[in-house]
Amino acid sequence: MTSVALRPGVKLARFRDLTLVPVIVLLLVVGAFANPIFLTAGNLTNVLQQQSALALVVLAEALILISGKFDLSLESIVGMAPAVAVMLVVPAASNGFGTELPAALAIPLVLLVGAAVGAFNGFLIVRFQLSAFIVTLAMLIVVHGLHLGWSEGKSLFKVPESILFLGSTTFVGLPVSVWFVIILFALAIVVLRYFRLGRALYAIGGNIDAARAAGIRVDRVLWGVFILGGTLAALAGLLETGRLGGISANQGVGMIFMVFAAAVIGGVSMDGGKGTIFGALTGVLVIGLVENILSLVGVAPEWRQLIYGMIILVSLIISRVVGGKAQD
Amino acid sequence: MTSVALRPGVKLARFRDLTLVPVIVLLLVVGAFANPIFLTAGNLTNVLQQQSALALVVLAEALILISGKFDLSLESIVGMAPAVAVMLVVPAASNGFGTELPAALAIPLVLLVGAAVGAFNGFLIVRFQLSAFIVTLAMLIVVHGLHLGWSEGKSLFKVPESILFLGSTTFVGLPVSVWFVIILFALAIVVLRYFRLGRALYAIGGNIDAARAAGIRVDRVLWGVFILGGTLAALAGLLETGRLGGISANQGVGMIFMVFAAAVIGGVSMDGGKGTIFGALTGVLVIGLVENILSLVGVAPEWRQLIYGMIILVSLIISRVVGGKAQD
Amino acid sequence: MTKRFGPTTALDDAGIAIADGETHALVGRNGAGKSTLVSILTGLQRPDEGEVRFSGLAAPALADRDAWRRQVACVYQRSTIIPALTVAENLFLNRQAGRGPIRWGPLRKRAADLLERYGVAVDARALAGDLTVEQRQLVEIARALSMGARFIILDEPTAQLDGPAIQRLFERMRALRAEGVTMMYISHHLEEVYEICQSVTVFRDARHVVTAPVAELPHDALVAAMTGEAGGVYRSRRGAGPGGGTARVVLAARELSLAGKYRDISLSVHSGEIVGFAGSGSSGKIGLAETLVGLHRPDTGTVTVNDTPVRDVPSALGAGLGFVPQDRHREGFVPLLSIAENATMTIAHKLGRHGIVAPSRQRARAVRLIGDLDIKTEGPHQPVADLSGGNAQKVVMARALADDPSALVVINPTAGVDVKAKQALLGAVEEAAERGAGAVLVSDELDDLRICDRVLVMFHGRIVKEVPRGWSDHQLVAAMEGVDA
Amino acid sequence: TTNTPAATGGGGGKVGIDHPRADSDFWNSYIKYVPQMAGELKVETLNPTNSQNDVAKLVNNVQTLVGQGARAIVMAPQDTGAIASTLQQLESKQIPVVSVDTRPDTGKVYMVVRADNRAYGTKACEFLGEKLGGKGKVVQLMGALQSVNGRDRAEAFRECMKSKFPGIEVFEEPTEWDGGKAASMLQTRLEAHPDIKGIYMHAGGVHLAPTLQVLKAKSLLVAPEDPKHVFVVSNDGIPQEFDAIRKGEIDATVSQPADLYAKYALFYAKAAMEGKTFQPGPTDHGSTIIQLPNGLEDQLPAPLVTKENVDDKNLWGNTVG
Ligand SMILES: Nc1ncnc2c1ncn2[C@@H]1O[C@H](COP(=O)(O)OP(=O)(O)OP(=O)(O)O)[C@@H](O)[C@H]1O
Ligand SMILES: Nc1ncnc2c1ncn2[C@@H]1O[C@H](COP(=O)(O)OP(=O)(O)OP(=O)(O)O)[C@@H](O)[C@H]1O
Ligand SMILES: O[C@H]1[C@H](O)[C@H](O)OC[C@H]1O
Ligand SMILES: [Mg+2]
Ligand SMILES: [Mg+2]
Repeated sequence: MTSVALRPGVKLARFRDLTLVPVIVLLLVVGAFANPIFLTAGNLTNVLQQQSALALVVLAEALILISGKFDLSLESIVGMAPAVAVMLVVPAASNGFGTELPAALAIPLVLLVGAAVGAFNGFLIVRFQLSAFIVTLAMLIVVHGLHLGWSEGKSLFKVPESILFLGSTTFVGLPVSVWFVIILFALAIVVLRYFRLGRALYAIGGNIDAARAAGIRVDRVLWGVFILGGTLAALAGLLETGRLGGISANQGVGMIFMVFAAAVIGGVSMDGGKGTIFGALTGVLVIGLVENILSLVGVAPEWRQLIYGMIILVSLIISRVVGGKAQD
Repeated sequence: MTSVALRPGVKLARFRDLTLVPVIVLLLVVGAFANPIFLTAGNLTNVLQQQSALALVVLAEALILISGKFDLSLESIVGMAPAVAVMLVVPAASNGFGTELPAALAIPLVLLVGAAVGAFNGFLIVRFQLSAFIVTLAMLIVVHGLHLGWSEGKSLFKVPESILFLGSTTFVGLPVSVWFVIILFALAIVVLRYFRLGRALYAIGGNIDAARAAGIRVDRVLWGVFILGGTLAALAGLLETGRLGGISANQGVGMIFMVFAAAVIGGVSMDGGKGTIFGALTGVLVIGLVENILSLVGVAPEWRQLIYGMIILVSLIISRVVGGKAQD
Repeated sequence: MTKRFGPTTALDDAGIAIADGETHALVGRNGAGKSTLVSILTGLQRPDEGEVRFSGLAAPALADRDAWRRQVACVYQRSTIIPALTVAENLFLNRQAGRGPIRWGPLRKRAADLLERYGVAVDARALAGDLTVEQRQLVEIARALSMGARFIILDEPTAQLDGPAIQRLFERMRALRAEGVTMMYISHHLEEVYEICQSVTVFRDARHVVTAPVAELPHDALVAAMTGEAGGVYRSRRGAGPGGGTARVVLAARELSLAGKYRDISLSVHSGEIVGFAGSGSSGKIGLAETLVGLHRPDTGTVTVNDTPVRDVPSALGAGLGFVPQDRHREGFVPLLSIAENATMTIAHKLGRHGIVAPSRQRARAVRLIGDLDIKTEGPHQPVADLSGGNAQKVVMARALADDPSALVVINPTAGVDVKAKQALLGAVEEAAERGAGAVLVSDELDDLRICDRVLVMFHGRIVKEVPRGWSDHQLVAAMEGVDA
Repeated sequence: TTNTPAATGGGGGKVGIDHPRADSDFWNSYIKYVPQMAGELKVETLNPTNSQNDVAKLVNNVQTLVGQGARAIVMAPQDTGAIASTLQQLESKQIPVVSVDTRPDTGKVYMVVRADNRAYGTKACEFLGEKLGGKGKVVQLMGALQSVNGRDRAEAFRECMKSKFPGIEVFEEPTEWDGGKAASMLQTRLEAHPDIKGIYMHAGGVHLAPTLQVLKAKSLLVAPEDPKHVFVVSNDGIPQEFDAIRKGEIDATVSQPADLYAKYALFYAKAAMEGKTFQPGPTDHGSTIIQLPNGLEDQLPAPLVTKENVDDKNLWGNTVG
């Protein structure tokens, strides 16, 4: 038996969470040169606020991916959960269902709807053992279909104040939505690093049979992760509604591509069991900064997509080169 | 050795390709009752023609999935390949690049562009060992970005006759595009069943290391599959262009969801090594018939998405129940 | 207990009784139901009929994993190591801490202590995925032993271990027994049963056949109980092999070196000759064998098969080589594909023209191979995933032999296969040699190496000794340990 | 000159209608008006289809409608290039087409029912230019690049600003008709240029709420008299825009007539089936028909709505359900 000196390997693996840090630094430098406004607190706060909904969905997806599963339907929850909750609360004249539940219930209802969709996903995937990819692909269509059907495709403009509040108020100099992101990410980082429950996600994603043999209640944890994921997506929808002042029938549509891009360039593996929440956060920041710089520089609109895609591709290649290992 | 009677199991596995056949029969019956037009040759031919581009992309994706890989960028190739080829051929006045290459080159150019994108994907995934999901996600954005940038977001409607011909002519009572689908699917079914190369895809998708150890030139085959996939997607774009008489900046956008839905409800596994081309074809048919029936019945537009998603979900559950095994 | 999986009956009214404090062997052919029994005894699966009792008390509810883990610890046959986590975390999986936060520093310390106590030279901070197969196995064993359970199950723990590692494990097991720990031990190495077990239970065809003290069941009787027929240790059918110099060289290596694996290896294998390779873990023998078949490219030197240089696997196969890779699950077969397809994968180009694989010819060839190697199956169309371990290994051997190779490289061909299958597999190598093939046999098991005409011993990446047929165990082991070079 | 479509005698037959999308408030209003107007004009229609902003779906839907026996087609191709071959096929089957809201680039149409989208851009430019006194900075929240309406509005606005108000700097933001994108771009732009004083948005149906929310967060949602006020011109004329005008949150909008779009689409479809023909020139309903290379276009009036006329009962935004 050789005593293999594996230390350097370990160090490198830890670095994987940090591979995007140089990219972020680069973007900050480029941005600073491109436009003097860029490095102002105001602009950077805007970036954070604009990305807060994306960030929460990335958090949800990262938790699900680390557990070795997959959820595409989150993007539809971002629109549908707040829309349904609002329709339960506002009068029929403002496109409500006519139930006119008390406005105080609006926020709990949003979260409840998200949790319910997550629970249904979890049921089909964990209990019924269907493929997560395809279940949530179908649910992406179904959930958005419910949103369209119930709202008849209309935007909801009359939204209870409590919901708008979350997306538009500031607290100690930062928008409330940014505080949400900071607190929830910090919480998730700590739980995933230092608590058995968090470590269980890695174990399940890494080798589900081994996790089961070690006494982890795999089904219960997975189901919980799907419910949490749905809830976080609903919260993201809430923040987005507050930021935009209403809910269009398209809210969240197409977002899932960016969610995966952020999570994966941030080092979260599609194969489960690998990656960190901090890494996912750096992925969100890269995407937010790129968007902001493209806007500030005023790149011709038709070329923005390309530059965007190239930056994702390059981040990916950088993290391959720095991370060293073949990806999965 | 236990008293194994595994025959039924094997038989059942074979049935997996056929799980959607009852669904198709059901849809035919429902459609016939819903609208007398439905079962006419004209309507069914329309269904086939409308799904021909989807069918080819599903064929491409099924080949890639069976080999254990993944390609999201196909949807962008459907728009970009014909657009670039057309711009190389038509004069600058019709939004061309000004190169005005001979019109006879239009079709070869389309296919070449598709193959080139596939080759680049293959390079990054096979040689550079990046994750297929995330590479092709980035490429989905990059390729569409090229389309948008070069075309400045405009539609191209001055398209060489040769391209329009393919999408709009009939031959022995069927549109040429449908003949393409029939011939290419038949070819793929035979090659995947009876040819060394086809079996190699299953071996690679089923266990890449074993395939390598058995002397299969894994890298070469995989690279070839990506190139073939890109070419088929470009051909799909060609047929779509002919059918629509022009290329919008959105051609293909959003298609990939349906592609995966069709392949997976048709029994092609996301894990590689499993599924058949015939199964994928039944998936395409289910999607085409559902779309057609929803149109004919005149379901309120805002509810269509929902019904659509539900039918995918139900097909999925049926194939789970008939197939018997947990899905991956 | 009875347990069925669809049409398969894995346990058919079979039972076992293990006395307090004994080390009890469970043996049986591949697919006899041993691992199924393990999963029931450790609470992973519920039997269809029957029950488990610990010290006369009913077993805990299936959902109460903690209660099960207090009763019984287990080294499963399939790895339960999580590659992306550190060794320390794997050792304390789901018991890293109580309700509060995990303190990683002390956890690592505990892990390092544990590893040291069991003589496992592995860094607790390393990622488990970076360990060798052997190291992982040792980590699993250390984890099971550390659970504090009074009853421990070991399902083929030695299948991946070399001699010294096995001896270390046995010392540990003896110490545990002295402390009063009860163990159930599963292995296909029957000599191990006699070495450390007091009683033995035999399963055959999902049924219990016999339980007896080991002293009352001599080797031949044990094999007879397992197979249902009389038999013994595999004995080489051939006498002294051909005198090396005269016959044609079928496989040659010249001055091969590969950094971190082996250095300056030269080798000639003649037609009709079987050359063995022995060496302890990380001696480089596997790396060398994998280079011979084209899986690795050496830094320097050349390999030729029938005078054709080997650049990669296809060129090696094309030159007339057949081989059995180290790990059948990883590179031996494609589980979802049929026996016929797996067995003929390397000769697909010979089963039809223009790239076609004619199903009839494929089937015919497979039927012949199934017969030659006595593969237990319902037919060539059965997926290899449905076979027991020994039969799956025979399919891998069938693939190696499919093209009547003139050179054969076989790595650990009998790992985890039962005694009958072992005979069939070694017999197949010998038959190939008799037909004029030259073979390289790399194995951790001394018994396998007895069929070799000469054995080359590797140590730290070099060939340190060549011993002709007729060696003694002691002689070989000493060379492997580097004590006699 | 008369041309008689192969209509069944006295102009019977059903009209096939495809709606372009169900996720915009403007179009939802239009969709509501269609059955109402069909009743008033006594036009028989097939079940309308919806192509969800996807020209490929539009082509499928038209095929289906024709299969069901439509004698005329009403469509609103949001992508005006890729519809050419469908129009060709319909022409060969002698099925007349009325195109609502957009003008197909090529391919024969019986009538385009639309308003002058270039005029929207010009009106918005003139309104903002005057309010800003010919200097300062404005943001244009544009629609999608592949829509002729987005292009017409953007180009007219740009050209007018260049020629009439060269002192005004224009920032263009491509929003893809998406509210989330509009909000981020506007926010970023306002951060860099807090002195922006005017906003032109191409579609109130999607841009209104996010724009107001961004202004509110920046405390810029103040009365027109306040020097901090940002002048906003919208487009579409949905009820929510009118409310905002009344509250002084925005200053004007172009009322794109959803009701007349529905009404005249069906009117011309019926006329086509009856074999009627039309000539360029003024009409009896206050609009002008102009000649296109591939047909005719009835340019319906699309008035600019400001605080002065926002309560006008003739504006559809004040009557829609
Ligand atoms: N989950 C399962 N599903 C279907 N069949 C199974 C399953 N687990 C085991 N079997 C079958 O049950 C039988 C007994 O398998 P088991 O793994 O218990 O054998 P074993 O005695 O441990 O063999 P080996 O010596 O090869 O490890 C085999 O035929 C096997 O294929
Ligand atoms: N992927 C790797 N990264 C770093 N070191 C490695 C790697 N693989 C093997 N080694 C080291 O290379 C040396 C040779 O290992 P190798 O696995 O080739 O031995 P082996 O042939 O498998 O021996 P055996 O099978 O008898 O245990 C050892 O020191 C081993 O630790
Ligand atoms: O074409 C546009 C339409 O005129 C209206 O402004 O809504 C957005 C687009 O659909
Ligand atoms: Mg076993
Ligand atoms: Mg080894």
